[in-house]
Amino acid sequence: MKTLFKLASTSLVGMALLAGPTWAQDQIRTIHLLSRPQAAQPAEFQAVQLIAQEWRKLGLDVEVDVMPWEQMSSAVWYDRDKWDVTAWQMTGRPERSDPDEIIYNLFHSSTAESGYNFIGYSNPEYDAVVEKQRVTIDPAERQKLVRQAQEILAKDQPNMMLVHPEQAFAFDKNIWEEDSVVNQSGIGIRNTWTWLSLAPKTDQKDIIVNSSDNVIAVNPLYISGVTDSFITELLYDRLFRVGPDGLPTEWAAETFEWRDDKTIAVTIRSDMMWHDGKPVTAEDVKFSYETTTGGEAPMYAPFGQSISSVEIEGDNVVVFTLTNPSASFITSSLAKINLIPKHVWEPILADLATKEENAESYQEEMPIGSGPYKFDRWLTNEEIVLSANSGHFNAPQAERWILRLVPNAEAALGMLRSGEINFLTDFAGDPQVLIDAAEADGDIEVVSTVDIGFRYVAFNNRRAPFDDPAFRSALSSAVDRRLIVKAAFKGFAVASNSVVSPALEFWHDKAVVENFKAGPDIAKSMLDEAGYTIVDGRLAYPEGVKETLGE
Amino acid sequence: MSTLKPVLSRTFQLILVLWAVVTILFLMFRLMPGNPLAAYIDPTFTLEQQEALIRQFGLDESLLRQYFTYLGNLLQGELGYSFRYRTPVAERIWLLLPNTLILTFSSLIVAYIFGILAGAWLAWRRASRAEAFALPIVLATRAMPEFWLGMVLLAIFSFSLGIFPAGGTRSAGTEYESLWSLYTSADFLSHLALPMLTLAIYSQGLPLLLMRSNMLDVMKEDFVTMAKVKGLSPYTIVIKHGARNALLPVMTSFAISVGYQLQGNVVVESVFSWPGLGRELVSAVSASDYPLAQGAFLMIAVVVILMNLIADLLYTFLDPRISHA
Amino acid sequence: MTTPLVEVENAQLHYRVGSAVSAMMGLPSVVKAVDGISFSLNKGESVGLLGESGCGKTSMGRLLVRLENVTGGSARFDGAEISQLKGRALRTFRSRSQMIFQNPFDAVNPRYTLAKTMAEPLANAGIPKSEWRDRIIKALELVRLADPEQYLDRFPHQLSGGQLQRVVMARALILEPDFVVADEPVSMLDVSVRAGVLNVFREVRDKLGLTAIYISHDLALVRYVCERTIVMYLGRIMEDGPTEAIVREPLHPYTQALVAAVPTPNADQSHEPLPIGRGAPDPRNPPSGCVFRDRCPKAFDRCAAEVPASKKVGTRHVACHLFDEAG
Amino acid sequence: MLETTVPEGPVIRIFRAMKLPVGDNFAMAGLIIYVIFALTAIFAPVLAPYEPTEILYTVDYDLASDLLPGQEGHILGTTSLGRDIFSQIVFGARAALLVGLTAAFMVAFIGTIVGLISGYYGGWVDTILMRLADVAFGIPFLPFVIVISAFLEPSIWNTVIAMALVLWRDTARVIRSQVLTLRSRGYVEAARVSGSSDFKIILRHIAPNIVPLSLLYGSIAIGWAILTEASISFLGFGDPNSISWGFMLQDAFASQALSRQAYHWFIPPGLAIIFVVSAGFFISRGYENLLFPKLGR
Amino acid sequence: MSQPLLSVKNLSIVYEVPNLDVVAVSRASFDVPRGSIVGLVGESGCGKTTMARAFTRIISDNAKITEGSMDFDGKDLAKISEREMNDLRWRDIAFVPQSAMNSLDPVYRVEYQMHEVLRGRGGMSRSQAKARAAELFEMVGIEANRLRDFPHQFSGGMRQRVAIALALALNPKLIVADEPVTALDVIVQRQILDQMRALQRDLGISIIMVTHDISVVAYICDRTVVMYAGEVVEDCETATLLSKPLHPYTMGLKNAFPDIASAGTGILTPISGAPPDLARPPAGCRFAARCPFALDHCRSVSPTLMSFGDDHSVACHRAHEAEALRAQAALPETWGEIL
Repeated sequence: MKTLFKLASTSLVGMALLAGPTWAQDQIRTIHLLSRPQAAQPAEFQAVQLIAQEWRKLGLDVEVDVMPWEQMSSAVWYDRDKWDVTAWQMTGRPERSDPDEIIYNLFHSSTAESGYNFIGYSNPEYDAVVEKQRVTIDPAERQKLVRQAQEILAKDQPNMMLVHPEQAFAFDKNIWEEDSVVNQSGIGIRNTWTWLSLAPKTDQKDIIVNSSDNVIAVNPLYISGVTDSFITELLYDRLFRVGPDGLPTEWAAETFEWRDDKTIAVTIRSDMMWHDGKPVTAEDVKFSYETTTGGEAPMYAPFGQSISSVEIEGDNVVVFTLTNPSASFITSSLAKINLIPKHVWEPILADLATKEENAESYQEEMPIGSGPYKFDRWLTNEEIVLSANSGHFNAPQAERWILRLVPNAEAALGMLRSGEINFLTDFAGDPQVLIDAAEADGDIEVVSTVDIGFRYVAFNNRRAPFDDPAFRSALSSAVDRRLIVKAAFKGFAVASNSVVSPALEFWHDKAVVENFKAGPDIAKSMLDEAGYTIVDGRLAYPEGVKETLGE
Repeated sequence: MSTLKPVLSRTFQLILVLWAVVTILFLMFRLMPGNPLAAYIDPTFTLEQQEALIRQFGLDESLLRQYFTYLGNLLQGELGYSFRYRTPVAERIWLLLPNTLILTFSSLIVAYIFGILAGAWLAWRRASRAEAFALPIVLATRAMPEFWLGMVLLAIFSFSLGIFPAGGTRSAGTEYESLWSLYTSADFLSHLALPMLTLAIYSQGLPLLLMRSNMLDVMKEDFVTMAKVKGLSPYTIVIKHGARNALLPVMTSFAISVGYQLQGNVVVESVFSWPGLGRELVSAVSASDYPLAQGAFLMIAVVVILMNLIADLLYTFLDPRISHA
Repeated sequence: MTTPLVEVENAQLHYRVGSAVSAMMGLPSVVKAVDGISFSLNKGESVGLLGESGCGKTSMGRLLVRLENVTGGSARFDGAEISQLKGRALRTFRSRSQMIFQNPFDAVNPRYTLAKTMAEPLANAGIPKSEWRDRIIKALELVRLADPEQYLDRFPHQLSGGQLQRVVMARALILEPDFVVADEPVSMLDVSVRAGVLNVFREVRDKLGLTAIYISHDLALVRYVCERTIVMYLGRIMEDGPTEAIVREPLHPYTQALVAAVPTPNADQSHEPLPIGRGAPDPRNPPSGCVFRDRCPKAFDRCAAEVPASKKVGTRHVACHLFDEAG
Repeated sequence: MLETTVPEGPVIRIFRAMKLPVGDNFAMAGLIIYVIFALTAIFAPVLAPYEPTEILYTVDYDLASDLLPGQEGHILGTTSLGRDIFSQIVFGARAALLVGLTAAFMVAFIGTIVGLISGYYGGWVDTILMRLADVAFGIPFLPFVIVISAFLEPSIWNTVIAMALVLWRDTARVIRSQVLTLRSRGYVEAARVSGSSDFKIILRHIAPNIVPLSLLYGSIAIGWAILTEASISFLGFGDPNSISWGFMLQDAFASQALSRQAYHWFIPPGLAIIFVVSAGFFISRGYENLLFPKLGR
Repeated sequence: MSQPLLSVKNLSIVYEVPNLDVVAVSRASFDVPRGSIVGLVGESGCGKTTMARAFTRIISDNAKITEGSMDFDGKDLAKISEREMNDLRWRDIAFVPQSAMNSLDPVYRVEYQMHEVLRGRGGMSRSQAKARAAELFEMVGIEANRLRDFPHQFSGGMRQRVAIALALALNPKLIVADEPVTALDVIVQRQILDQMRALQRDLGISIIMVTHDISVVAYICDRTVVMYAGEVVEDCETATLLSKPLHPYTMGLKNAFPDIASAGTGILTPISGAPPDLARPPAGCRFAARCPFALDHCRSVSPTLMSFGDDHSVACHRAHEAEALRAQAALPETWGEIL
């Protein structure tokens, strides 16, 4: 009843089922493939349609269920054993420039219960490798381990890796100096460095950017969304920042020194001021780190979990002691955690301690940071205005940074052309349309970059038939990635078989990608080999395996 | 005394309806399948953290208890906390309501002025070629998906011709002292133009057709014939008797249209990036932000119910047959 | 003496108008269409219910065929309270008591052939289908429709008003009821055909020995049809007695005005001013005491204070304080 | 007196009996559109050259996307997802017919039953039902459908049910007032006096008179349902597995048909909606006053 | 005798229905003498209302005056320009409709509607109009303070008085009253008729009283014009008509009418049959099919309206035998089946 226009083959199957003979081999149930709506994620939606079409050719009955992100995430994260296959993505964040977060969190068996390993992948050999790379400080050594992890994943295919997308952004070159735009490796031109260095050509000194997501909160203790983090990155300083080259560089930290495997001493800048005029002290830094792990900021807590203590030495030295050696500590903790003013947050946190709510629920009227931009005002669902902090050690060239909330791509492009925005920072549409529009317009420059992030289809490794690596490999091989690159991403992506982006040249394992072969025939022979056969037009389990999850 | 009576009894009815709608809303959102907070519980949360969040939103209480808390809060004008924004729902809604109302009313006023004039004109020109041409067009405007019309207008007047901006209520970063100074600024009006026009084009059909058919009916009334027999001027007959009588139900329909329009806004606000209640409802629903969706829904429902009441009362007051009973 | 077929005792029919809120505020919210009416009808008797529009005569008639139920007092048919009838007793009542409606074009379903219209009571009474045709033709003959066969397959709009009213009458009589309420059956008809319908009514009534109530605003018509007349005003009975006596010597001041006002087709009629004040009865807001007092030329203090009871004056009953001392 | 009889064919007579406004050019145009629309829906598999959801691409994994009308045999070109637009339009008629008819049927059915019961029996039944209608009038229609469609599984049926749950109110109110009038008609009272049961009276005397009204409201509801489904789809709460005109528009806008100037893509579904929805309005034009029932309470 | 105020000659009015013409009024002729009340009596559909409306020339869009003249005070109402006609409307020819409720605009106070005529058509100033409105209300017996009321606040009889006051506003020469008392109860009906008669006498105007009720005619009219199926069949003084009718239809009408003043309740006699379809009128006399005295001749030749004796016109081939026919007509059996 629900599917209106079933393909002819499915109705044939339906008729066959009505006849109801018993089979030696159980047919595989209808597989539900989750996707986000076309309006929100056209490329993903299209890829899912293509994948479903290819899988159906193998004799699998596939139904595509479309739901908005919030519903999809709850369906996948919350009921971990209830879904089959889902389209998924990892976005490129600066701190993901270190491969640890992805190769460890996504696939280590310890995170399967409630962490990022939502697919339930469990391989002791893999676990050992990623544990080891964590504590290996020597880069060459670590590089080997990271590549080994990639090879294991390629063999097991816990996910069907699709592509590393190329993100396209654009700006108005009549307004901004082209060479003042910073292209951050694996991130693109939409990055904090750009907002600092962007130099105006004319009297228009406001950077006007767009987002299709609503701003949920401006809160240094709450990871509330990608868009929101643009703002917190500008409002709040961190000890380090991931530089345009993808490597961490000192920011609020003047210098640093590893005293041993587990101890790092950071000297902070002495000239920093909070936006309310009070100086930034080592005390504030200590407070910031303690707050993060203190229980009131659950989403930031994992980023500080390797810290065992924070001590102040003298006026401006902060010493972090770690529980274990950590290769990625600077990137994932020191370049991640926001510095917040103790005088503002101490009373707030004291108050919150007595309540059910935690710091994530607290929205300051006027957020106070020490960052290169100051908070100006926030018009609900319309715009957020930040103004340049001229006293900052890295003061921006622009006067204001204005984020406009524009729900659809069509309007965003229209606004870029009409000058209502001058820097396109969120474009979910077809990049080719953007490039064509830029060409027609003449004033618009489009820059696209391969992302650290990636798109993939996650198999639920807990559920049959996806618990069988052979089956997963076959399904993954069924779809030629060139099809996905061309047909879904319009060429604005690179085919992938590794979770480590080619943008991270040092860590990326080229061989894994080059050796991957795909095509319907390959998939069919893989299934044959593993004992899967077609029973009356529909794919069935190998003998002895029963379908226990049929509807 | 006689005017107080309908007001009282209608208000009493309004309260009943409001209560029923509030209750339906409560049940609708609470009885939805799945954990309402699912989307907001991060997988890395410990069990205690999850429970704390559930307690924070009062979802651990019994349904009946939640219901009474909800009613009690409503009476104090509180709509709970948004799951997504973690801030009070009422605060957000009050911020967005004026934008929705100004869009709704400005478009309806334009639609009604045009609709009434055009409707009267078409009634005057009944059975003419103008009518044969105009009526199907008018009917077609009511058959258009509003978002489609909005998109087409956007494509023409904004993307192609660049006459009007593509969205929002004002240019980036502009500041106004008050809502009033915003709403009267040229910047705001140019932003208002397209969404307002979209809604107005869609809405003008109702007053137009209503005015036209009422005019035609009224012109058949005995008192119009008598006005002719009295030798009164055509102006007096058509305007003072025809239009005046025909206007009555049209005015009443205005209030009802406000309610309808508010619902149509849901789509048009999304097209024009208009920061209003409708767009908020849509985004809250897609984000499974139940308290916010509930609050936005309730606010729209309140306006709809209020407008139904006003329509009733308008009818009562504008028609001397009822007001002077 | 036989028991009366129809007995009405202090019958009331009050309609609620307006809302509960207006009632709480003490605004007039009840229309007393029938307010304390008593009379009885013997078998074979026919009585005219006479009064101006809004006097409650039609409501009274509808009570007796159970189109409405009394809200107070009682209305009995053959000893049984009409509003309490149920099941089999109700079915019997439906076949014994009938109504002839005012507007013949409204009283038959325009989509039905006349045969289908006529068959409805037969079906309800459980008459075997085989008998229907004969009974329909017999009934049409009873109302003197010539060549009845030709009407069976016709639709209402193909008949004239006079013909149709006869069909309506035939439908009412097809089950040979004991009692008929005729609600202004000729008021919608042209003068030249009225007489025919009236004559048929008289003939059928006598032939079947019907007990009848004839509702009308026209004294001349009532006089033509009924020996007894009940004069109503604002839900109450003003005068009740033999029609001839009422026409010749009306007792109640209202009846006097009414009789004086009836126009005649004669050139030499009186142009005396009527013995009645101007104004019109307002059913929503009747005066206290005697409902007629605000228009009565003879009203005195007592009329405002007290509702006059019905008093027997000769062959008549009159509800007027002028006759209080007479007894 | 001035009634005239002109010979008429059987179809016209049936329409007349149903009080359909035949002779009115608008109404006839509306009926013709309905017929074309229904035929398209029924014969969609024959008319459409492709499956509406079939993704067309070449051996080189190039999508057959964004083709212009006429290119490679695609009458209206293809979408950015490489689907045949003409086939989608044709199959969209099927979805529209399905949504329109089921919603219209439910609206007309529920509304008629409620109106009949409420109007005929009056009293507390009437009070309760009409208060329920008041409540339904207080529920914002589109938001309600959005919430139901979004929170339950996005499917065409949830959308239809949500619409029916609210839209019955208009029909019920009009039917009720019509029943109130009919109830006091002489022939209905005559039927009561002659002992016909309530059921029989409703069935034989009242229902036939309100069927045209129900049909009329049904035909308006078809339009509402199609428009609503389109809005729901546009906002992304629609059934992704059914190709409706609303889905096509959503697809077109999401794929930036406007910026591509792909008029051949987003204009046809819009026109299809306008045509079918106006058809309902055309038919009901004969009953203009009934179009806006809330005004004449 | 002076020139009549209105002289209708051979007036025909046709409704143009697709494919077919319906002759609502067919070659009607009669006079309205100055200062008199003339009754226009007939059954429904006989054309009396159509004709009455024709005197103001406000008739339905599909109705046409096809022949004849209406000579009003020296002007032919059928010929004069619309502008001239509009000049006459209400100033010289006023109208009292059947339902005053529907003919008053419900959204304006009565005062406004009064002023509309007095100032708009009578050229009075505001204060003049105010005084005149009060005077008119007094004339019809309503308190002047009720001018501030809306139409629905009046009772049926009062509304009819308001309509009469409105008609009198500009001192017209002729008032056309279309069934002005039909919807009223007898007592109010009588009071209104008395009022109209008194006003007519005092002001010396003429009234055309359209009605289906012979008793109304008998009560108030000086002269009566009887219409049947679009034709004038008899025209004479009311007293003559009632005592010595010449046309069989008039005789039959009287027999069918109950008379409360009569001694007993004699048998009422219907005229069997129904009026003809005006779209396809029969040849000959239109009443022939129902007439007990009809001869073959009557069924083929249409009688013309001819003068019989003093001031008495009739359209009947057997008018010269009227005396004898009257005697026969008094017997119910003459009219065939009385049931």
